This record gives sequence, structure tokens and C-alpha cells, in this order.
Amino acid sequence: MIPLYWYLLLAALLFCIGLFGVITRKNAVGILISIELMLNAANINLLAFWRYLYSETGDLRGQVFVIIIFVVAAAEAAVGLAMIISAYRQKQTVVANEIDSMKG
Amino acid sequence: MLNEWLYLGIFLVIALAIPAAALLIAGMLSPKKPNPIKDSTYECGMETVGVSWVQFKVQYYIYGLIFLVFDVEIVLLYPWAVAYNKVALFGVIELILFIVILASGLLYAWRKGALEWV
Amino acid sequence: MTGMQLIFLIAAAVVVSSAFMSVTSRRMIHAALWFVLALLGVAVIYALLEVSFFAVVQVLVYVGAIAILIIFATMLTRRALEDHGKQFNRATLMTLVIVSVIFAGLVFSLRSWPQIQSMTAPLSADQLDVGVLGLALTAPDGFALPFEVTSILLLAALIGSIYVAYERKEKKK
Amino acid sequence: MNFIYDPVPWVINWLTQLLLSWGLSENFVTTLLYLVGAVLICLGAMLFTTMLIWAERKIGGRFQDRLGPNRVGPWGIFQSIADMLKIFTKEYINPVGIDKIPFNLAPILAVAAVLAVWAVIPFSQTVFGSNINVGILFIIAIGGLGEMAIILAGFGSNNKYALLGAFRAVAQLISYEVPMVIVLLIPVMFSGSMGLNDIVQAQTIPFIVYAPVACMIFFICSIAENGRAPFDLLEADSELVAGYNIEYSGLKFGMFFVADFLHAFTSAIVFTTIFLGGWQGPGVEQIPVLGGAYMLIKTLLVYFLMLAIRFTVPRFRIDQMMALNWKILTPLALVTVVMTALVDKAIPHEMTAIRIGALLVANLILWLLADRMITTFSKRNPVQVVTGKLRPLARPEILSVAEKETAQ
Repeated sequence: MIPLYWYLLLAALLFCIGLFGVITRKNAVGILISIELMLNAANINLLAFWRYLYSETGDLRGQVFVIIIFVVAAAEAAVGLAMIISAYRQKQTVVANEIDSMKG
Repeated sequence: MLNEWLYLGIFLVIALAIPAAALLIAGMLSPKKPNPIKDSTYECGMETVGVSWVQFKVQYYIYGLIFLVFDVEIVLLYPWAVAYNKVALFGVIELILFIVILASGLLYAWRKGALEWV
Repeated sequence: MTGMQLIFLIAAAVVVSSAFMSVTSRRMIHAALWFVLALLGVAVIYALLEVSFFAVVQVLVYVGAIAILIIFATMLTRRALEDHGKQFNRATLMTLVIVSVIFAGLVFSLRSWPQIQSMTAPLSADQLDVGVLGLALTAPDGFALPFEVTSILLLAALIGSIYVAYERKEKKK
Repeated sequence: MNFIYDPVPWVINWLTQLLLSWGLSENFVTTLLYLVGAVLICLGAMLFTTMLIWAERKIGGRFQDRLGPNRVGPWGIFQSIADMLKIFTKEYINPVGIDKIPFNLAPILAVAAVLAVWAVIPFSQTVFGSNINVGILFIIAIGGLGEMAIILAGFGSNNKYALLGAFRAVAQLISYEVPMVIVLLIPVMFSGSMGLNDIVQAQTIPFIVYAPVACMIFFICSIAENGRAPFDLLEADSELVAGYNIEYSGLKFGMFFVADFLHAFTSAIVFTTIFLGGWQGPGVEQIPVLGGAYMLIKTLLVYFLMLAIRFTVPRFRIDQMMALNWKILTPLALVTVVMTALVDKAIPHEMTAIRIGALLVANLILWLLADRMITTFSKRNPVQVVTGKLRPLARPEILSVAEKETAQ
């Protein structure tokens, strides 16, 4: 069997890669991708903890949290990309630093 | 359950390997005589103008958007459907509420004209 | 080393390397494709955790929907900053240092945690039943309210993003 | 276990015993048998497809009053083999500016995404690959990989038309996935499981009997997912150049071709499994091998129906296709799910006959109502009139309505 900390290490690594992307990427779509990677890291953690520590107790909070994160990720992708497209249409740019004023 | 996944994993690898092997064999059998005209981009005989990255209209994105929202919501209903025989009437009412909320999103998109292919 | 551990290591290597490629590749579309590969790797990890429902939902929602939406958006906004120019801002080196420090901190705090070595037995048929999750999601004393709230959240997201993204007709004419 | 009544498990059992007696570990033997099974099913499906291509061309010829293939072998039966030999020796053309990895990965992924569905199909009561507890969702998720293959092909080809074709294709596929996913809730509700073998086991009376509307929606959606006529806008040769696969040549194009035919047959199998009762039939309890025969017969019937539709129905316009999906099928699917859930809950489970009768009646009423509404709607908005000039129409009675509208 695989020990729990393998999953946790993987999640930590994925989270850090995502964080790196969020801070350094100029392209707003790239930032969104990085955020999704971080959410995936959180999901791995939640499911691994549920599986190793709570699966015998019949406590389903871990799984429900993952479902909610899926929904949040979907909503975030939908709205985020819509805003990027809208900003691109107004300013012809997807560089996050250049979209600094919300005034049309 | 892990055994089922093992089978699925093996099956996926095989399903990828067989077409890949076929492509490799055909690549060895087939002739290789490239020339610039043959290798040019095919646009019905016209000369290619500009890069291939034409701008797309936003309609594709709108369909993708509605699809994403519906997909996520319906997929979350599947555990409910598995438990359907065990849920009480309350569960069914909850489903109706859920679907009404979903349908109102569709209705908004419809009213907004976002479903028209222009 | 058992076969399962080997599969885990391969999947983890795929996840980490493709995630890395996806945050560093120059062309946005390549980043999106690497992102898809990372998501598939995460689905394998879920399958190893025996949470089949989430493994499949990962492919369905992330690969089948979110990634496709991201690719659509990349195509729609491609005229700006595709192949030329720097893809990263000036703080790259600094960020690398900060992220490494955070990672080291996470590893350190993991080491000091007592349950770190915990192992587990295969799940029983009862625990594998997706219906249990369904019951919990609809039971009034369970997660019925959060479940309904997620649907309202998605409705808000749908309405909001259509409102933002949809080109108004009068503007075009 | 008897060889004649149930050959495949008998062979598997015998092989397992043999390998175990050689002193191999149990895990290794299981893995090896899985490997052999997967290779056999994949190869079988691919080879079967070559025969299907011949059958489809022959039947298509007859539908359209032609002979179809008739030169190679009796009734042209070896036509596919001749084609296969030819396509294996054709040159790969790599156009300038392609993105090598996506370009070459796309045809492989297109075939693999269809083949993978076969991993969860139950062929008879005792022969099934994996009765995984999320089988139905697995099938839909694998469809997502097919969409990814199309995107890879369109993007890798460095061609405007390929990219445009890919985007149209993906827009169509994802749109028709929505009613399909909604409607598949109904078999899951009835059988209480997402595993395909469990679903077949629950169908002592096939679901088509008491969920006909869901069945119809699923059928339409699976034709659309195949991209076949009347939904063949992805490679409508009169509109686009050839769709996303325009720059492919040799066997790389052949792979898309194979994937297309295999996909059609696979959706016939999935339809049979989910709505027609799969291997269920008289006498399967005693003689499991009969189940395979029932399955094959039902699947071929469904496939024939798909062919009949393909060769007789004219193509939709893209706006009509999208309207059909979003304005008719999706709302209808949502209403069907709600109605089924309510009716099924209202009548106690012990009264099977009444429950099934009530569901059937409710479905029929729903169908009639939907039909009524569509007719009224289309009468009210007959045709899009282009700047005062009427388009030539095939159906004069609609024209007269349109004329009245313009006259007012």
C-alpha cells in the first residue's frame, strides 16, 4: 500500500507549482490554469485524508468538500474566462498587469 | 475495485498502443517523398494567407459555458440517482428544486439570445 | 516496491512534470494541453485512492468541460501575447525562492505530524457505494443545504458570465 | 461449469489453473489475463470494424439504389481488406507548420477514446470486462477524450479550416452531451447502480418499455455524438473543406475513419446495453452464451436503424442543429427526469405492473405534449425571411404560412 504522506507530498508539490504560476504568469488565462492546479492539489489532499483517516467512520465531509470544490472550480473558470474575454475585447490584451482599471 | 481499475488501465494502454503500432507499421511501409507543394497547407488550391490562428466568435465560448454549468450540475446528481430507491419524497422535491434552478439558467440564456447560432 | 506504488510514482511524475510544463510553456495553447495531461494524472491518483466517482468526474468535469472552455478562451484571446514577448513578469526568481521556502515549510510541518505514516485497508463494498454519498447529499440533516447552494452558485456563474461575455448586438451594428 | 453453455469463463478458469500450477503468483496471473483480454477485445473490435465498413457501404448502396462494393470477392466482401492494404502503404504528408506531437497524437487518441468504451460493456451474463461502479459516467468521460482528440487535430494541423472544423465539431459534441447526461440519470435511477452489468441485470423488462422518451433522446444524442447524418456537419463536404481531419493522409486519416465507424457501432452497443436490456432474453439464466447472441442481434438491429437514418435523412443546418439540442432536447430531458422521478416515487415498488404502466402512459403524454408544442412553435415562427425575399422551400405548406406572415 501507499503511505499517506506520498499523497500529501504530491499535493504540496502541485500546490507550489500552481502558486509559482499564479505569481509569475503574465497571461491571465495562464493564471487561471495555475489556480485550477492549486484547487486540484487541495482535492488530492481532501480525498487522501478522507480515504486514510475517515473512510471507516462513515464521515463523508471530505467527499462533499471535493464536490463543492468541483463546483467552485467550474464557476471560477466560467466567470474568470468570461471576464478575460470581455477585457480582451475592450483593451486587446490578456496581460493581467495591464487590465488594472475596471472602467470600460 | 482496484482490480476493476487495473483492468481499465490496462485496457486504456492497449487501446492507445494498437493504433500507435498500426501507425508506426504504416509509417515504415509507406513511401516518403515530400516536396514543398505537397507539404503546403491545403486550402482548396488557394495560397495561404496569414497564420492559421483566425479569430473565433464568442458563440463557441457561450456554448462551452452553458455546457460546463449543466455538466457539473448533472454529474452531481448521479449519486442522488444511485440512491434514488432509498431517498424519501424530500429527496425528489430537492431534485425538482435543483432542476428548476438549472432550468432558469437555461431560460435566461434563451431569453438573452445566447442560444442562437448567429 | 509493489505494483501500486510504481503506478503511483509514474502518475505523480506525470502530474508534476506536466503541471510544471503548463505553468512555464510559452504558448498558451501548449500550456492548456499540458494542463489536460496533469488533470488526467490526477484522475489516476483518485483511482488509486479508490474514489472511482471522483476519478471519473475529474475527467468529465475538468478534461471534458473546464479544459475545453480554457482552450476556447485561449483561441478567442490569442491575438495578444501569443508567441512573442516575455511570458513571465520580473519577479520570477524571487517567486521561485518564496515558493521553495513554502514547499520546505510544508514538508517540515508534515514530518512533525504524528499520523503521517498511516496506512489503510481496501475499502469495503459498503464504503464504495456512490449511493451513500447521494443519500448524504440529499438528507435534510446531511448536506442538502450546501448541495442546493452549489446549484445557486452555478446559476449565478452562468448568468454572470453570459452577461459579461455576450456581445451586445447594438454595439456591433 | 460447462464449456458449451458458457465457453469464455471456462477457458479463463482453465488458463488460470494452468498458470497457477506453473507456480506464478496470483496477482501476476490476473494481470496477464487482463492483458490478454484487453488485447483480444481491442483487436476484435478493430477487425470487426473493417467488416462493418464493407457492410455499411453495401447497405448504403442498396438504400440509395446503387450496387455498393462489388468487385473484390463475392459481393465485394474483401473490399475493406483491399482498402486497408492500400491505406497502409500510402504516404504520410506532414504539412508545413504542423505541431508534431498533437498532430500525431490526435488519430491515436481518437481511436483509443472509442475503444476504451468496450472495457465496460457486458457481453453476456458472465463475460464482462469491468463492472466498475461508475460505468455510465466512464462512457461519457471517455467521450470527453474524443473531443480532446478533435481539438488536438484541429490545432496541430496549422490550417484555418481544420481549426474551424474542430471548433464546430467540439461545439456540437459538447452540446449534445448535455441532454445525454441528463437522460442517463433515468436508467441509473431504475437500477440503483452506475455499473453497466448491474443495469442490464435490472432490465428484466427493458427500459425502452417504460422510459421511451429518455430512450429516444439518448438515441438522437448518440447519433449526434457520432457526427453522422443528419448531424454530419463536422465533415459536411459541401460546407467545410473536410472538417478537422483535412490535413491528414494515409493511415492517420484512416484512423479517424476507423474511429468514426467504430464509434457508430459502439454507440449501438451502448444503446443496447442501457435501454434494450443487453444480454437479457429468454433462457439466458440456463445458457449464458445465448446472452452474447441476443446482444449481437439487438446491436445489429440498432446499427441498421442508424444506417437507415444516415442514408435517408437530409442534413441539418448548424443553427437548426443547435436549436434542436438546446431548445427541444435539453428542456424535454429535464422534464422527463422530473416526471419519471415523481411517478416512480408515487407508486409503491411492489406494484410493478401498475408502475410500469403509469410510467409508460406518462411518457406518452409527455411525448404528445412536446410534439404539440414543437408544432405550434414552428408554425408560429416558420422560416427566417431574408430581406423580403422568400427562400425556395421544399414544403409548400410552410411557404404559404410564411407568405401570410409577410403579407401581414
